[in-house]
Amino acid sequence: MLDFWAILPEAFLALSACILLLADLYIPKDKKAATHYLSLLVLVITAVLVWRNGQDASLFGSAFSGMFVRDGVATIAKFFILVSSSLVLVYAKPSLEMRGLMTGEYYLLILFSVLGMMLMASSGSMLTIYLGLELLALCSYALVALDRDNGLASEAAMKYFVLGAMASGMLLYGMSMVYGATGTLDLTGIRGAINSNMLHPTLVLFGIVFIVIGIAFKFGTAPFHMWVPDVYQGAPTAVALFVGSAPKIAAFAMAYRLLENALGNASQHWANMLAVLSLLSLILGNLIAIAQTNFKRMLAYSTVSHVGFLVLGLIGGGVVGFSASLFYAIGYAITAAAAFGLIVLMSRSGFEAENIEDFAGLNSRNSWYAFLVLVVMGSLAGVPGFIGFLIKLEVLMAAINGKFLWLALIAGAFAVVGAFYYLRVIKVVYFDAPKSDAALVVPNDWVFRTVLGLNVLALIGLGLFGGPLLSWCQRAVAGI
Amino acid sequence: MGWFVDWPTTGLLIWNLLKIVVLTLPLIIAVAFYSLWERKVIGWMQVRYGPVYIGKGILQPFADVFKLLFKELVIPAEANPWLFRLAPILALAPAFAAWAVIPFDYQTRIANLNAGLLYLLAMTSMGVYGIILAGWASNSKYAFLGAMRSAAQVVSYEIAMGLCLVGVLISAGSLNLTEIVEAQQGNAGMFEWFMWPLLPLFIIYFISGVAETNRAPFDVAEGESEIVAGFHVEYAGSAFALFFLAEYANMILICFLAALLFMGGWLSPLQGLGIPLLSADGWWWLFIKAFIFAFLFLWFRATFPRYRYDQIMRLGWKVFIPLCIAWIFATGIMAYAGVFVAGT
Amino acid sequence: MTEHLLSLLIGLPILGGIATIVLGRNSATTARWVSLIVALLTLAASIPLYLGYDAQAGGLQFVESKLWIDSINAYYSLGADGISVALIVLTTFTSVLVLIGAWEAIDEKVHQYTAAFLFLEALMIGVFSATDALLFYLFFEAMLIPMFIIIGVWGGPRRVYATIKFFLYTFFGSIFMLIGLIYLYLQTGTWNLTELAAANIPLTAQTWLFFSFLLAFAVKVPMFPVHTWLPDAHVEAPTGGSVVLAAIMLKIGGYGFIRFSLPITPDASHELAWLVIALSLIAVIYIGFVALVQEDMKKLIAYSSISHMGFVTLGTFIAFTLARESGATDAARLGLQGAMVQMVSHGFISGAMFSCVGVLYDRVHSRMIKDYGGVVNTMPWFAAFFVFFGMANSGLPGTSGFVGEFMVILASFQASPWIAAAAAVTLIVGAAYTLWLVKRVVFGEIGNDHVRHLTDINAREALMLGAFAIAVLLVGVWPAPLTNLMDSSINEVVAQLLRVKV
Amino acid sequence: MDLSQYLPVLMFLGVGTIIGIALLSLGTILGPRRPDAEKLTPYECGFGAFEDARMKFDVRYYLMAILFIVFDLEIAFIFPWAVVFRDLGLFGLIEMGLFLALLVIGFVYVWKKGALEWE
Amino acid sequence: MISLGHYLALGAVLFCIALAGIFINRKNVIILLMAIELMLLAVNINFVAFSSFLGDAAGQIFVFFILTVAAAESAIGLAILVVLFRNRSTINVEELDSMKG
Repeated sequence: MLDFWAILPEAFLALSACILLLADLYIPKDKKAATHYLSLLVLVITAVLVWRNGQDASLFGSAFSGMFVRDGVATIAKFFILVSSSLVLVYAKPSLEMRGLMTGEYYLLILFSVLGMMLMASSGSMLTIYLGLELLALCSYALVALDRDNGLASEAAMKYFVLGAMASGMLLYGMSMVYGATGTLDLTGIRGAINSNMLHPTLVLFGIVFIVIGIAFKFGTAPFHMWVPDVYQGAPTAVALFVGSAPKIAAFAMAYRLLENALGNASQHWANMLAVLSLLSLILGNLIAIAQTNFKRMLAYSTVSHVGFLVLGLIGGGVVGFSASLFYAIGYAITAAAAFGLIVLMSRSGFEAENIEDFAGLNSRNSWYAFLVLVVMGSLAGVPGFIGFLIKLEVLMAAINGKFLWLALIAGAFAVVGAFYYLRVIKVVYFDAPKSDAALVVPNDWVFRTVLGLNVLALIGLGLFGGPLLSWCQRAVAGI
Repeated sequence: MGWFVDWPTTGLLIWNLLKIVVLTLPLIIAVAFYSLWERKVIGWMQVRYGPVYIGKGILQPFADVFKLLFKELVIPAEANPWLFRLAPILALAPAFAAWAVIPFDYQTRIANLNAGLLYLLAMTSMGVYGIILAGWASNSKYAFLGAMRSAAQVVSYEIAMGLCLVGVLISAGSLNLTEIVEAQQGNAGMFEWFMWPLLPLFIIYFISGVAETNRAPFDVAEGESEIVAGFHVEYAGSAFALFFLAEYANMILICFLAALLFMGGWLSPLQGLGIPLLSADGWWWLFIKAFIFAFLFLWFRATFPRYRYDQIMRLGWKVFIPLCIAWIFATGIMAYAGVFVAGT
Repeated sequence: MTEHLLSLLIGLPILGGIATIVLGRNSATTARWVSLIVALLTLAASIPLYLGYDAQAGGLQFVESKLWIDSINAYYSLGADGISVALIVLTTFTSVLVLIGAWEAIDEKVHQYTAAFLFLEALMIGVFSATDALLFYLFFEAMLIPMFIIIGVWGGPRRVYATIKFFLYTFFGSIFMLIGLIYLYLQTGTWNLTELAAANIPLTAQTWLFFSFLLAFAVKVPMFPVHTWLPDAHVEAPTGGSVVLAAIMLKIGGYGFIRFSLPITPDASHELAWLVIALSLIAVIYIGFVALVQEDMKKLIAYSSISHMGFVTLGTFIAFTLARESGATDAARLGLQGAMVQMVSHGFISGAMFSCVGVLYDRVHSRMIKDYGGVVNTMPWFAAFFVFFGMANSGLPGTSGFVGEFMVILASFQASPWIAAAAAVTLIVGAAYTLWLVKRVVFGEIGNDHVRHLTDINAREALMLGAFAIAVLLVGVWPAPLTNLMDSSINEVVAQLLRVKV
Repeated sequence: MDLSQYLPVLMFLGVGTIIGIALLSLGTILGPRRPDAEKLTPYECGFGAFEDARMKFDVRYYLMAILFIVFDLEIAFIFPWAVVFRDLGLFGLIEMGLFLALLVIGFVYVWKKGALEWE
Repeated sequence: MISLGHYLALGAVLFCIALAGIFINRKNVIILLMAIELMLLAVNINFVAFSSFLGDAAGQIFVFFILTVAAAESAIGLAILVVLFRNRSTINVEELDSMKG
């Protein structure tokens, strides 16, 4: 029965998603808002359950013969996956309504991918990692292709699918190697096996290479980032919004489970590989982002560079490193959600605010929303005072702590390059003249506007008072 | 040969080959006579004679065989010649190979696989490749359309069939066909057979089998009056003969399987009752049972009008599959509750 | 009250800025008044800071400390020594004048403009009062955003180029300081500046740290090779932006040297003092000559700022040569004091100069020297102020400009007459470009129609320029309150730079 | 595991193939070969083919294929369960109940969405 | 006797073929889908081989799950393919380049 309590949030989510799946069939097309609010409710209740479930550290441990892990990292990762997914739902609604995509499928796919992410975050075995990952990935592929009449979306979905499936293939290949070398799928078992007597170092090394590649694909680090820009650009905003936020936390959780829980004793092998990936992401992401005129595409390349930063923490390793990465993933997910919220804000029916120029003169039209853009961009750029700074600080610290000073220096330099294209957005918003005199049409949805405002203010709030969150991350990783 | 395999192995190979030939030849002959019997039965049911001329009709199938062999093997100009030739082989080989695991008795069989049922499922599924390939390689609209329909129909009913097998598996607790039959042993005669607790599954299984083999009344894919001959419209001569052979071999296979899985195979309907002679198990029981099923195939053809394609699909998806799922669950509960003894 | 005075000084403008944005959304007048009142209140609040600072006791006063991010041991800790107090008062004072100066000049999005200045003020006060390296960095960087907006929105034609350049230069410089600070933290486990100053660091590490600090602050000051953002930023910034930039933000660079380079990496600073001194001299002389050929008033003043800031860095680093090599701690103290006085004084003078240009620009909408000439005929009062500030800028005795430069030259003379001689060149060059500027703009024939129709300064402008003038005069003739204020703090700095901590 | 049992299976497959090839060859050898243009055109109802027969076909076939893949795989999961059903006891029954319930939910969804409608 | 190495080599070869299929193929998306399936099969061979040689059933269970997921994956892949073809009337890999930068 203890096992069941451990998966209570997941069980609840799964059950509700199934019920919603059936209920949605009977909700008429013009009343899909009901599905929206129900899904939101489900996410919120699940978040509460996760929260409660993670309160008592004495209950931490594994369930279902080690397949499922209940610990601090799982709790915090799941909690923020749920939080950012809830944000996503709120932001998605106006966008979906505008595009006529308000279908139950969107919500169900989101719910199921959230379930997949939660499973990833809590997995204690390579099997559960894989299942969670695929649940997430398959739902994401379908989500990207949600707008069936959009050629770009289906093209993006195809690319995402092919590359994503290949990535999981690679990951699996690596897993098979590790399995062969250690004789177990259980993560702690693997760690023990690698620790005690490395019977087949070559096999493990091979496995690590492929596992790292698989993780890199899921994160979208260069040079495995090819899907990121296309998906961001091609997918409906409501979907790009999702793909760009919560899965980063899940990807971190996966990396943590695999690299730390399982391969923690072989860190000298993967740290160097990750360092190369991080370096490439920082360079490529930032440089290519400069050339973008499409806002979503720019965000995509900026994601690549942010992932480069996130990986810095993994490279650093240990409690410091992983907590920094976790912190980064959370901070970034919240920021990215807000960034996409801005796109939704600027779009109106028949017009997607995709190009950076579409933001021109926003300050003259509505200074509050201009301020929101300012904060989000400032946070992405890593200006102190915003969460973007604190998370960068942590990962840089982790990298230096892990004797990767050179990488930290390069990362620092590229943070400046990154600042350039974020500044360009601020420039467009504040310095340029508006393209038309028409008043700004913002979605007439007070929930959306309020949540977006709060989300953005949270970027400042966390930037100034992010200490508790950071400590939470550290306690979680340290297992206290 | 000695350098390649040692002599005992060679001996084994020859012995196996012999067994296969001993099974295959009667099978081909059975097919021949099954087709003759089909025409006769349908003739009688429709109050006419059927074939009567060559050897009073008895030798008709042989005449047919020779006719087909001596006919020209037309390969349409637009077709992919090699795929076109490959398709009938792909249809035939699995239809024959499936017989490898069919037991005729406690001991008599070619291979005793633990995963026999899985193997059978694999082999019967392979048939779809032959169909699709034939339709594609012919490069003819009718063939293509027929192949699509046929494939969709076959796979749809395969799900139902698979689900039916689950019921058998719950009851038998084994994938080995011999063990499945042995699980139906008991003292209550034919009431030990799985067909009673699994009656809905049994019926669905057999009907699905009919649909699987594209037989009437589910023969829209090759219905002569609608789509001329479906996927093998372009095939003539010996190539057509191969498809024909495959289809009838499959039909007989279905009959045997139905008998083995649901009706106790070679077990006597009066087993355990101690009646001399009649209570003895033996291959003849299996053949009698299979014979009944084979007759049903023909009876259906003579009796039922052809289903429409949408009706076929609806029956498969909307009737059979839900029924199967429900009954599997019921079977599970019954087995758990001890209504019947699951496993050996 | 006094224990939270610094927080009050930081918080007041921030809240005031928010209030300005909210209240002044629809009415420019409201925005102006609200912001002015807030700025005045802040100025008023800084008076107890000045009066309450016990210059005799020295050291950090008004200390506040509160755990901020516990897992990395960062504190929200504030404190002010004499140097900070002087610079904070300079900030609050200048902010009021800037808001007065912008009263009419800015008529678009006034509430945003004034609020941006209030935010800027708060952040600058934060920089001067932070005693936690991370907090310092936070204020130091966050300052960029309001300035970025101010230049970009209300600036001149090439504002976008200028403001992005400004932002990226500073950002680039400071990111390495951040990495240096992280390294320090990982070594010592603290962000506290006092504790960092006490920590022992090997020379190699010190050298690297020194360079990371140098890069950050050299950009900010700005020093010779990394100064190119400044003329652009100054030229394109609105008057208020230029004033704050020149008067206060440049000082943050000098302040940073004193807070970071000197106490934390004294040995490396000593080793590399020659580099800074050389760069300072280049700035003083070469940039002085560059200023000479400028056609644009703002550019000229911008280059003059660079040149004058060269004295600050010179005075700061000459102290090493003096104190460590010749043992002349008094001279070192003199050099540092000169540098500090120069900072404050330059704050007033450059602020005033830019304000003067602003006054002209508001009327003629040109910054080119050739568009003026004979302004004295139509604007006698203005001309008087302008001449006076010009004198101060060229270091006329009796003005504040003289005091700082004189002290620095005097100190460097003890280190090396050659350095002193080189620095003294500025007295000539500075006089040359400033007076030539004054001559071309103010005196002579009335250049053109614009000038003919000029009206003299109004009461508001007079108030602004008058306040600057009084400050300049006050520091010039009676610098004692300022020097006394900073005396003991400078002694501490000297003590810190003498400490060998390898 | 007795892999030797698979040898005859393999051989049977071979024999099946050989029979196929043999019959085809026999037909080719024995049968006449008199091709002409009309004979080699694909079958149509009395007129020449307009176009290549490899045309687009109804998307529902794809749908069928997709549904088949999914459902068939579910069966693959149920098989092992069914075989060891007795050993699992109540736990197994509940597990499979859940599994089937999920399957049914999917099925209902597909049904309601009209994916099973042919006409 | 067939050793573990043989199986692993087979897996590796299949895996490489799949990778080549993904990267070299410039024509048909369906080939990509098949390559992906092949890749998973390679993994399965590895798992089964290891599982058998280690005498640990977990690997084979994993294979079961991989098979299922692979099926779901190809179902989704096919669905996307259909949508793609409907929108673009092509499944040529080289023509899927409408987004650049």
